[in-house]
Amino acid sequence: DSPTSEAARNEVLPMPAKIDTSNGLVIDGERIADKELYEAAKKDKVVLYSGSGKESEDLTIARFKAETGIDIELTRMPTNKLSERVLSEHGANQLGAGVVRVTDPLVAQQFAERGVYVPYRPPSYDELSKADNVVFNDGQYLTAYYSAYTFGYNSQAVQGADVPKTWSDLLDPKWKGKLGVVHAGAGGTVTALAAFQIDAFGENYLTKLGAQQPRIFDTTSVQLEALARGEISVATLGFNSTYGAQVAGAPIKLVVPEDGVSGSFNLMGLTPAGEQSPAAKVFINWTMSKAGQKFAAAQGFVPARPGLEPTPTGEYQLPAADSKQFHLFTPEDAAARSADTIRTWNKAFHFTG
Amino acid sequence: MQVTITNLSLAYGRFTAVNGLDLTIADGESIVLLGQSGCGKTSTMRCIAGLEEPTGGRIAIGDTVVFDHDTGRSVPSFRRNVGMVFQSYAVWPHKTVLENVTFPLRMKKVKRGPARDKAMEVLGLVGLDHLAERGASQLSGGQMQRVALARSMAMEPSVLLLDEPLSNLDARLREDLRVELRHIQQERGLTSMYVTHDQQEALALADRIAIMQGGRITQLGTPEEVYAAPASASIAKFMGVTNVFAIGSTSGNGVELAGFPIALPTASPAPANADSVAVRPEDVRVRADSTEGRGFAGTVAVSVYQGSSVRYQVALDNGPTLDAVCPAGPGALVRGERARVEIPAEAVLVLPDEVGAAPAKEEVAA
Amino acid sequence: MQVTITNLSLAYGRFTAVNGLDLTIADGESIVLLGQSGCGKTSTMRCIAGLEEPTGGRIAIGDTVVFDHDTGRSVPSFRRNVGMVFQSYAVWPHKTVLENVTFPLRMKKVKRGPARDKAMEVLGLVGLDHLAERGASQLSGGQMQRVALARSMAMEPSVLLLDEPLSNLDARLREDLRVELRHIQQERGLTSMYVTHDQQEALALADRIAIMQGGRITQLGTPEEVYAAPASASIAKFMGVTNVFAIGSTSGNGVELAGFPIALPTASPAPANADSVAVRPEDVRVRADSTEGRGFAGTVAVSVYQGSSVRYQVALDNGPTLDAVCPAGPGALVRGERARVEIPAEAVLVLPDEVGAAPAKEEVAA
Amino acid sequence: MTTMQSTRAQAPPEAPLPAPSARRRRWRRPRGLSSLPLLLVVAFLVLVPAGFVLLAAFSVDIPRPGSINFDLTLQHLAVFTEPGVLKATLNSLIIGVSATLLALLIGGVLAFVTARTDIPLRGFVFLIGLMPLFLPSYVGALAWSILGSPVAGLLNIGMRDLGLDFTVNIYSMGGVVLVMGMFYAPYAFLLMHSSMSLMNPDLEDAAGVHGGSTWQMLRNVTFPLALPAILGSALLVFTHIFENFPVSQVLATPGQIDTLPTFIYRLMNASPSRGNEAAVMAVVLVIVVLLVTLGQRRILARRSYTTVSGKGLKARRISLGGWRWPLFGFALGYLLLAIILPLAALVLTAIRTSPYMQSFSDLSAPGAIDFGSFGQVLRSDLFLDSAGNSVVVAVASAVLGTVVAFLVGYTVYRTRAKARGLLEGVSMVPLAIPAIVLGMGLLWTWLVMPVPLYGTLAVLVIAFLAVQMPQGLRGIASSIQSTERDLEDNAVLHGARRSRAVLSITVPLMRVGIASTFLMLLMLSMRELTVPLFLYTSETHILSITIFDQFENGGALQQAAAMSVIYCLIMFVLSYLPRRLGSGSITP
Ligand SMILES: Nc1ncnc2c1ncn2[C@@H]1O[C@H](COP(=O)(O)OP(=O)(O)OP(=O)(O)O)[C@@H](O)[C@H]1O
Ligand SMILES: Nc1ncnc2c1ncn2[C@@H]1O[C@H](COP(=O)(O)OP(=O)(O)OP(=O)(O)O)[C@@H](O)[C@H]1O
Ligand SMILES: [Mg+2]
Ligand SMILES: [Mg+2]
Repeated sequence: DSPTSEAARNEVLPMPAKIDTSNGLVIDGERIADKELYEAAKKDKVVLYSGSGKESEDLTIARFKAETGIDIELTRMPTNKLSERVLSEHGANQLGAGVVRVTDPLVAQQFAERGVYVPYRPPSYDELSKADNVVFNDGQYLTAYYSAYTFGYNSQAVQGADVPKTWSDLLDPKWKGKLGVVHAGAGGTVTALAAFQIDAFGENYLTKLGAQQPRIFDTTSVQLEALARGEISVATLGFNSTYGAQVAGAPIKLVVPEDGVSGSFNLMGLTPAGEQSPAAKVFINWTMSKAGQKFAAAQGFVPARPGLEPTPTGEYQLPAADSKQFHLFTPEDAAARSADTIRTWNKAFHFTG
Repeated sequence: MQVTITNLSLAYGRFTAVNGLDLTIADGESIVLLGQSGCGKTSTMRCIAGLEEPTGGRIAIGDTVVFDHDTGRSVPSFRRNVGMVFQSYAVWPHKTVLENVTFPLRMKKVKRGPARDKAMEVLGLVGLDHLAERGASQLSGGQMQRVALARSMAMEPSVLLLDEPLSNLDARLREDLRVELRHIQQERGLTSMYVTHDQQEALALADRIAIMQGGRITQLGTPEEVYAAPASASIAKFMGVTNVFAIGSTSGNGVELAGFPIALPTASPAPANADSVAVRPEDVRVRADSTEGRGFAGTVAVSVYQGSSVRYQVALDNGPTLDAVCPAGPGALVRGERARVEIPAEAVLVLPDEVGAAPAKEEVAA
Repeated sequence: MQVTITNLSLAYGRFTAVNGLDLTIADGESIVLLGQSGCGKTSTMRCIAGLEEPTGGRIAIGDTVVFDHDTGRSVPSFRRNVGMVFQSYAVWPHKTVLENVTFPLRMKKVKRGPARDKAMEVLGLVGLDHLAERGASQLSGGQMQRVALARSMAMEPSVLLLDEPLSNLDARLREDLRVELRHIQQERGLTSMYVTHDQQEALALADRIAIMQGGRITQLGTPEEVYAAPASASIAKFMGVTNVFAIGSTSGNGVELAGFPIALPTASPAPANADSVAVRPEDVRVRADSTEGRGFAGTVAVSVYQGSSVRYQVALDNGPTLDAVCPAGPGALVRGERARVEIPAEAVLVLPDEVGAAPAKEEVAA
Repeated sequence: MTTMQSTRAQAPPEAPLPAPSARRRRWRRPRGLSSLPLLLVVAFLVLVPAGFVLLAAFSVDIPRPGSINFDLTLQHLAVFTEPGVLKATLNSLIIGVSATLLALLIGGVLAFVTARTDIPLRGFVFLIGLMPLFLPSYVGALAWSILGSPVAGLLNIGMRDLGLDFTVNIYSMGGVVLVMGMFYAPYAFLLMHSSMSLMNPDLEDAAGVHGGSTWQMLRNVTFPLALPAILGSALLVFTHIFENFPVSQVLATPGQIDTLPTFIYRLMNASPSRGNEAAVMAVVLVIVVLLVTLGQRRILARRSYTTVSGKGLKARRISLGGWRWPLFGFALGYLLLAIILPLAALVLTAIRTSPYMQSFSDLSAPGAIDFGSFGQVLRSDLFLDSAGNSVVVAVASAVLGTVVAFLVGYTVYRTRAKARGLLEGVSMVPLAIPAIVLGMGLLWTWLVMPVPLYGTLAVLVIAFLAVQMPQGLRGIASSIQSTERDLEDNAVLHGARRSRAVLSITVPLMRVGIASTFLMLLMLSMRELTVPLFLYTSETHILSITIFDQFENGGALQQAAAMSVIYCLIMFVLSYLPRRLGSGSITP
């Protein structure tokens, strides 16, 4: 067994206590698939295209396989390239994926408009529609879970009283030149963070942060790497990927600040090909099931399904999606405010691009 | 195989190297192409071989038209069975001597063994059999040239073009190979075209000599014809006739030199288009000045020993300086000595300066 | 500048191309190096120019030792001020004709303007000034050769090495350039070494001729000396003496040919190491057979017209076949005619087959 | 001077003919290789994707399958007025020019010493010139950020350990130029090496004899004769550097240096992505590169660069004398900076349990080092599958690429085919289109093609063929220009078909050049990342993408580093065959 499947099976979260496949698929009492669907799905294979982080997707598919026994195959690439590919393949009637997952609401919306997503209601649909921002276009696509964005520090370079606890701690002059940020234009999650910072602390906050002369990165991965090595001491970070790095042994610790966490979407939907694929349907059912959502939470995502008991992510406890502490950058926000936000951010950080 | 070239032209960009050339080489004939450096000899050969796309004209080898500008027909080189020894040798530096020579045989599907034997035989002819296994670029200049020659000889083509194939060889080797070449050419009835700057070679190898000037053939005839009756003063000069003088006026059986009060007798009355007289140095007789007697008086300006002969330059009193080549022997004149110079009337050639267009074969042969 | 070469050797791998060569070229002297293809001429020049690392010996130019195998001293080429015209031309294809010729001047820090003028002047000498701006690769073979020559002439080196510099030129141009070269060489007192396969050229250009055989110098002397008294039968053959016969026995002022009942008169008694007799074809006189008279009777086997002369091969009755070159003229003999052949005693050279070691200068000059 | 006049009078009358008629320019030999089918193939491979890019630049919508229309607009040109474009362009130009010069210098010197001199351990120095090719620039940049970042860079840590008060800052213009220059030097090296090993020493000797010192000889003869290779590699290297995104991303952005590629990346990354505008920039780049190609053609057309002639080719080594060891030192220095240090950094990252380190003494702590990551990588199915796929794709596309490049190069430089200028231009187009944009073009092309290639390894091979056409052509072209045409013509005269003559004369003479081209294409295919990203599927995973994913994860740095090291090793092993073919001399 590969290290990934081992981690997926037990390290991240112990396997569900009870998986019953005698009559369809039932996990911990929740029916994921009826008998007909499940039997068909076992002969089928999920084809998943994802713009989400590779490592978390690897964990997720390994877990899915372990819990359902259904084969799954992943093609991952950065969201912008993914979107280009999906739209092109779809246009040429060659879209192979049954499920497509993206991290940008605007991209998901575009998929919906072009018919890449077709309406599908998983068993938990009624539950899901109780929450805001989870079901879109009557189920054409769904929020699988949310990504949280906070900050973190190098746990070997920064210790004891030095550890920042709130967003305002980042403005401390001692971090001058030791901060890292990814520029706001680099993707939906960072734009969301900037919007959150403006909303919560005012534009002034950005200006002051900019005056700290942080190191500006193009991608999260390069920044994370720099943080692990201590090139920078503190950085604003995506929670899930950073947690993965920490588990993998990087000397990084995350902070879940009292004064708020920025959140962004992780959306998925069934494609026309997925309509013909029982396995794809089971994958969506499973993702939105309690078991799937818990596993996401354990990996460092914020579950989208309302009403679940909190699941810790290792030593951390992220706020629930509906809590005050969790600031979502909704698709409407994204459409209306992205450009402005980026411009403001660029000005504050004297960044061109 | 007969080679017929009609109105052939070739231009490199704006420069015309071959300019309406007409030439027929009879089957089994050996033509020597003579012409000064840059007159288009190599270019003509490359056209025959199919290595250049002529800008006009027609070439036929035997009954096959291999190139015709008007119809656009052009047979690729490798189908023409034309052998060529390049002026630049073009030995393949990455092959051994033997591999170079075996190549054309292998191309003719000769088996490895017989090809090797044949190649060794030809290498023997050019005196290189002991170097067969040497890399072709580890040779001296003359050795490379012999490899190039051997390679084309091994091929036994129907037409053989030789572009100064012996220029880097010593006199003796050259003579041997010249004899060998002539032998093979006559024995196999090979049609061949040969460029050389060596008059001995031209005379020894040629059935006919073609004089090329400015991209066209200006005289064509047997060696004796061309030597005895050059068609123009410029050809005469090129054939080594150094005594060429402009004519002032003609009067019956004599011409007066322009600028000098000297008249030369001629064997027959000078024709209308005559511009110059030419006298071969070998035909000029020089004696120590016995004051009376026929001929012109003068002073020896230069006297060069040339082995079997002596070359004089004699400045005639009130006249031009004449070149003369006399048999060496006792009593050679030295610089400054007075001399008497005699020019027989048969030796005085009265000629136009240039030949206008390429003359038809018959005209020249006359 | 005087060039002194002592015991020079050069090997390519296991093959020895130059083998203990000794040669001194006096200041301002012109030496012509004659030798058959592959005997090591180019190699020797390359050693002098500093392009090969000799495997032994010593070379001095003027007072400077430029190479000494024992001390390991080796002055790089560009400091030797030795010009060389390459057998392969080595014209730079990426430069224009003018750029090629200006190069050595620019290397001598001559300003652009004067360098250009000088180069154009030299190009004028070789008849290429009208092609100055042409790319050097767009030239005919002879034109390239002239560029190579012009390049070395423009350099005005202290020693000039010319490796068959005129081999691709027509007779007339060659003669002009030969005169020009000799003129410059004498005027500037240039020390030069010249390889040629053309005997005329050798005789015209040489102060002394050095005969090279198998990697060493076997005879050294003025043209007349070498021509008149070749040191060995093989040199005589190389010098164009085709009539070389082994000696059977000697008796006073006469030698008997091996295998034939024929005796030739000699001018002086034959020396002890004599192996062969040699007779120059030019010295053989051929007459139509007037049955009585001196000389040997025979039949004309070959008769070749050579312009100013006729070349015969006469098969002597009960004797060998003799080559003869006679002045052309009326009454030439034709194949099959009976002839009478006369050989003057002075013309009979009695020689050893080979020269053992490189002889000292004095020995040869004798 | 009478002779002067008389020789002059002999000058042949140069009768200028009326300009050659169009008829006359019929293409002649070689009929067997007549250029039309070739032009069609190349045009199909290159122009269809490029056409999509062009359409994208001037159409309202992105012309992806299903929504291709011809509503044209010029509004995307407005991208050039965006703030920062000018600055970014300027930065890119500065980086491009200086790094190109650096790459040419390193590549040129190494090529010269290995091809022509008696440098010690020649084979090893050859390998030094080549090796950075085994390190994708992305990995190289990351390794250098590990080494040279100002605070935690290993070099700086080492310096602090030694008590030296000196800080290396790789996040600077100088750093970017250094890394770009070092990692692109192998291109220059390969192209120039093959060209220089074909030198005819007589041409050089002539310079020495005529008073040129060794330096003058190099300047006037050796390097000018290698001009096709030098210009060719300069063009390649410059455009690559100009478009290089990963190095900019890793090293320039943290140093607040904006470049055009990061700018294009941001356009593509914007939401919704601004593909049209990126395409506009690509079109402008295409125009620039075509102009440069044309200029290069012009410069080269007027002269000849043949060094291999039928009068012999005597390989001769120039003695470096006192320069032997300093130049060897230079090579070692390059080895250190381009290979040893980055690889050491990667190995260290792969085996260190914690990426954080304040002093090298930390490494001696128990448990600080663990080689497990290598084992993990080697046991992973994903890695093994992608490695297999990579090798198959790389070998196939390098073989095909070399063949196509040879055919194109031959047609362009050896025949008088009418279309040869066009053919060369078309083949150079992919050079100008940034990979990310070209990747989209290829994606659209192979999705709409009615052949079921999409989703197979074949489509990757075809895409690589198209993308690497310019590299292949430049690699071949310089060698073709070095060999005299007479040699091949002669074989034809001796009865060989043109194709046979090419195979038995031209190809062997160009062996070094062909092997270098093959090697270059092989390595490029192993490294190619952006284009396959658009075309790969889970079935056709290749190694470059797997590694990219590992790095993108951020967290899996240890595995990523381990994988990179193994990746380099695979490339090294793979390069063995073409290197064997390419070393050694031409003469028997
Ligand atoms: N690189 C080499 N390797 C081995 N042998 C060589 C090499 N170069 C030349 N030779 C041999 O050395 C001998 C002398 O060569 P060199 O070029 O000096 O002859 P040469 O006297 O100039 O002859 P030619 O008149 O034909 O030019 C020749 O027999 C040749 O085969
Ligand atoms: N590639 C070229 N471009 C332009 N002109 C050329 C080219 N090749 C040859 N020429 C010119 O064409 C003319 C004829 O060249 P060609 O090689 O046929 O001469 P040639 O008679 O063989 O002379 P040589 O006896 O010197 O070899 C020359 O004047 C030469 O300068
Ligand atoms: Mg010629
Ligand atoms: Mg020689």
